[in-house]
Amino acid sequence: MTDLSGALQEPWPDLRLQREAVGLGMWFFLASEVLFFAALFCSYAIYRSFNAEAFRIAAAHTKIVYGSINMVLLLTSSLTMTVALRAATIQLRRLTLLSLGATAALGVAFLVTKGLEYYADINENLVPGPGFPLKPAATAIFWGLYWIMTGVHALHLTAGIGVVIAVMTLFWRGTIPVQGSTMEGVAIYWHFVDTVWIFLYPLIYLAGRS
Amino acid sequence: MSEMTLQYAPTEESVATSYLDEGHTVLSWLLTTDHKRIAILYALSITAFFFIGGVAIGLVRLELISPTGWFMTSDEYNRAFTIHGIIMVWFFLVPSIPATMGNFVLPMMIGAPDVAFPRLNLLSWYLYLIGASFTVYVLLSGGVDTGWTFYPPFSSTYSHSSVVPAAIGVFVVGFSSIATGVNFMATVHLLRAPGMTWFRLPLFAWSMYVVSMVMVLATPVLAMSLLLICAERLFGLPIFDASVGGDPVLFQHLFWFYSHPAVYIMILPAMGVVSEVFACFARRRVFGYAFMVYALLTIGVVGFMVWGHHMFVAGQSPLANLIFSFLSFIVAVPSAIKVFNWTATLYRGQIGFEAPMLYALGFLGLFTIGGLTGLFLASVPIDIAATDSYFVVAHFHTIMVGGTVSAFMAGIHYWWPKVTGRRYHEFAAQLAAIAMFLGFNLTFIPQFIMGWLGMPRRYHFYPDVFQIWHVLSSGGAAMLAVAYLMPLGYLGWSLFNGDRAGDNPWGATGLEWQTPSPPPKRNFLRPPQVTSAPYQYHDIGRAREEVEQAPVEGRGDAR
Amino acid sequence: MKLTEFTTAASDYAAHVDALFILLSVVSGAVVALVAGLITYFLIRYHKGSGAPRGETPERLDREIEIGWTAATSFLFLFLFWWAASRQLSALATPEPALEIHVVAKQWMWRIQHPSGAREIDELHVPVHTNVRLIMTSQDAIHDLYLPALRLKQDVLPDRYTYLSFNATKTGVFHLTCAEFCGTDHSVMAGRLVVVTPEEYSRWNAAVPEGDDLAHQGKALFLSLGCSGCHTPGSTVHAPDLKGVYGSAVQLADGRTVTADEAYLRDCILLPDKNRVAGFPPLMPNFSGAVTPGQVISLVAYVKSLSSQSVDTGQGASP
Amino acid sequence: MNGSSGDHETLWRGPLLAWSALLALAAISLGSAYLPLGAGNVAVNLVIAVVMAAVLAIFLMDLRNGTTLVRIVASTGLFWMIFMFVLTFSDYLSRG
Repeated sequence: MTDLSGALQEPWPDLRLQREAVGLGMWFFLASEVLFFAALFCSYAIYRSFNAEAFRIAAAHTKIVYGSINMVLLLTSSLTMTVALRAATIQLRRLTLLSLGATAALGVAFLVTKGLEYYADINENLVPGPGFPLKPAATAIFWGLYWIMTGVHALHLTAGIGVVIAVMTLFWRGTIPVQGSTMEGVAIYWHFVDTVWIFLYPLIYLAGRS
Repeated sequence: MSEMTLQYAPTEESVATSYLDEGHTVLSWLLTTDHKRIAILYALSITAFFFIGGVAIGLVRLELISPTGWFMTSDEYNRAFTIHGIIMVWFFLVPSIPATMGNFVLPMMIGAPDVAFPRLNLLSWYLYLIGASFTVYVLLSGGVDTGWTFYPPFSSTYSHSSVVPAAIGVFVVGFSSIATGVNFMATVHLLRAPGMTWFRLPLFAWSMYVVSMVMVLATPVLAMSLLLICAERLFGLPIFDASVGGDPVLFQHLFWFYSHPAVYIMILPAMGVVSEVFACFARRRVFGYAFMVYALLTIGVVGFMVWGHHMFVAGQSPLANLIFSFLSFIVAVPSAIKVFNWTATLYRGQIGFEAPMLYALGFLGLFTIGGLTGLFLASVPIDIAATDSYFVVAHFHTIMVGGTVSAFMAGIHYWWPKVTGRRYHEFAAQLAAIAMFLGFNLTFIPQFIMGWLGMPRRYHFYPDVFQIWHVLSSGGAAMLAVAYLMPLGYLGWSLFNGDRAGDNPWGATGLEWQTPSPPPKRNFLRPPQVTSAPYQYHDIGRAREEVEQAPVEGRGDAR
Repeated sequence: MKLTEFTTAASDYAAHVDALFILLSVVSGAVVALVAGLITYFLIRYHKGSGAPRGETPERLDREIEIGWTAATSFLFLFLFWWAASRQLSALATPEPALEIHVVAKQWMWRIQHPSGAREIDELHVPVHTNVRLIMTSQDAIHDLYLPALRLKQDVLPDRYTYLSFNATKTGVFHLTCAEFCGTDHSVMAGRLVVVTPEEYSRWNAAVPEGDDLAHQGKALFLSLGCSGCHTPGSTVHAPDLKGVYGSAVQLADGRTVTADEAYLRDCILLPDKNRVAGFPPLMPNFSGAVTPGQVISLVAYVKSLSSQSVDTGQGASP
Repeated sequence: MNGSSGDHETLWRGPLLAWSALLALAAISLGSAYLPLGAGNVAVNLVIAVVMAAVLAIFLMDLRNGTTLVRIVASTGLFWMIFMFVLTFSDYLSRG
């Protein structure tokens, strides 16, 4: 039996309550995050409903291959993250570490793909401003939103990768036991970032394909 | 009665050191995770920013004595009122009561040893500091001139000032609010003492819970809208650019989706504070406790659906105007109920006029005026005439400054003995409370009048027919400035020379009064137990004199 | 400037708004009186140690009181909403406009074009008892056309038209100004609403030349180039006040004294270091290349007009 | 290590099922995007996205086993998002 004394933190009387608190706290934060992205989705919805044709034209220039590969990568990372959490709960330390490693690797792969996609976009000058190739004018709004939405999402993912690697290190060194409350929060956050991508994918890549 | 009194065994009393003595190095403060110390850190920082924002508006009021100005250029004037708005809204009013009194008192009130996530709590103060340092940078680099509302396309295209650093400062400090909100909600849900059911929570705890909800759900939208402004200004991403089909009014929707609830972020905690103070100094339970709770919740939720009343002339559709107008009248109902309930709390009381009570009465008067003028602005035709005028300026200052700052002062004085273990000078405090109320009215009643007569806001030069009102208002502001400085003096003095306060100088109910002043690190010497509803003042002796002879603790039992 | 330029209710709509304002004031006054009266009474009667009877009120009564005033407040507020909304709805159903006037806002002036082609700046002439519709747009930031005497205000947005409809019932000169913060000279983006009889309106229309006069164009340039930032009484930048400068004798820094004629003023704009005025630091930027010759002429015309008082000085203080 | 092989099986089975369902839904969404459905495309895509998010939340984020409180909190963000959409669109759709 692993020693749990390192897992319990101020001000909690027991680990069960602490775990509940971490989960609940993370859900509160995610409610906040939902509204953060809601502001973007709301802007997108307004502009798209009044510039349907421009958005169709603009969205046809997104790189659907990169987008779809990233969809698969992120969904798979959610799988490995779930496995990591379950393994941690029943104290399978090695499996936890392996799954976390896989998750972080998939996350990095996502970012690399994203980087290649950005490179291709920039080569085509798909950045609103002088030399922006698309017409009509409102296509620039789509591409403005594209950069912000994917950029903000990528930042969230980068933060997620950082946290996963940090947690892995702590687990590996044995600073905190895997079955503590930490995994709970990390996992919920990671799935949330994945969920955002589930909505970004159709709005950005699938619009304008038909 | 004796079983309700705390009796500390002498050995235990000697063991318990106050949170102030847990370490005397600077580092012991900067790395603390004790909610009480973080509250003190917050109190110091927001006080500093209150006076920076105060100096900015002092200069503005001085300049406005003359209709053609006399020592500022128009650009300097615009920067002065902008920095006043940004600092007062995000670096004083939003964190004012939650981050100081909420941090200090909330865990004690519900019988918790600390907040749910102590390190997150410290992080939230550091986020505040980072945001604040951006704002200081903006101040030093020549300021920002967009008004605190950051409306594009002026902010994104036409302003020649430090818009981006200012927006980043607000963005970062927003996350400090979110962190505090998440922390408080988890605390109230999971760390209540045995017996502390939801309907035994003091109203201040309820107000902290509701305000946390509003912070968590509203602030991210502000963050995103400012991010979009920065993206447009820095990289030319045309989100609100009308020339390619963007809509500047969309920014206003997003901005007010936060900034109207932000008004409730400022006023709900104030309502919580004065509920505590009224009950304590009238020696009565709060009239209609359950209704007070429902009113808080209703304001918290419906407050999210009224933002469009800031946009009646912005180019919003007439139908949307009517919808938002209707919802705004609806949200006024729970506010009115709260006013009636506070008034009824005084009925058959044993009313004392100590400084916290005077400040709370000041709150009640100003909140009533501010709330009623809110009705004017909720009705579309009057709002069209009065919006963007001094009428609006006076209205929201009456609520946000008159109301919130009065309640803030009420709370500071009420919990001062608990926080510091000292008594402040009562007469000086009473004097300051009266000066603040009079100064405030002298400042803003002229603004109501000239606003309705047609004086637009954010005007450097103004038609000379309004000069008399501006001079009156500036005179009031001077009085107000004195009233704001007075507490610095007598509270500072009391820190070193004040009488020892004792654990419960007001004879108040509530768990925070059942522990030594100043409290020990983990708040309670023994795990508290709660056995009855809050505000049982009628059970524990009606006259203050009785209380003073035999200090009686309220409800519960900390053994 | 007279207060009546702001406060006169110059249309039926404005009178309705005033009536609603008075109604709300009376209701609010009553509520304030009630609350303040009760509080004062309680404070006196139940002051600590007073002999008034204390004791609990029955809980059932408390609940009934609570429900009572919740209901009363709700009904009152719904009534007020209904009253205000019906005013608004009837105002929306304006009859066909008889006269459509274009308004273009830019930092920091109002350009107004009448159907006849007559143009004016910072002034709006309209005939009395006529349904007027303003069609407004902005060239830069958001502005807001505020007509206090009509109790009307509407934001003016870039790349979009917004509208204001009114029917003035009183002739006279009223205030017109910008109510949405738009930058440096927001507070002097002001002018006059001139309500005249239909006959006078047609006479005025015929008399006004199409296009701006030079001094007005110059004023606009003076504001848009940022000259007003320094050349304003009360500016902290130490720059000469231009009021009355035209035709006066100017002491220069190098000891010469010149008469400020048009050529001098032109040189001051394009070659500021040539004729520096004594007692002022060399802060004036060089505008050669930044302004066209035509613009210089307008600017000079504007500075000239400051000495003859034919154009207001752009400080909003006194036309 | 105190996890039995039975633990291992249940550990993998649920997440794998959910994962395959998600991949399948993503594929359907991608395929449907190329069908000429007009405005129907975005509707189909968004419905699939909502289903995917639900699968992810219920099975991978384990809302299935969450407390009522957690479920309420999880849906709060969505409710507030609805306030934002409905009231903002009430302006845009009636501008005329």
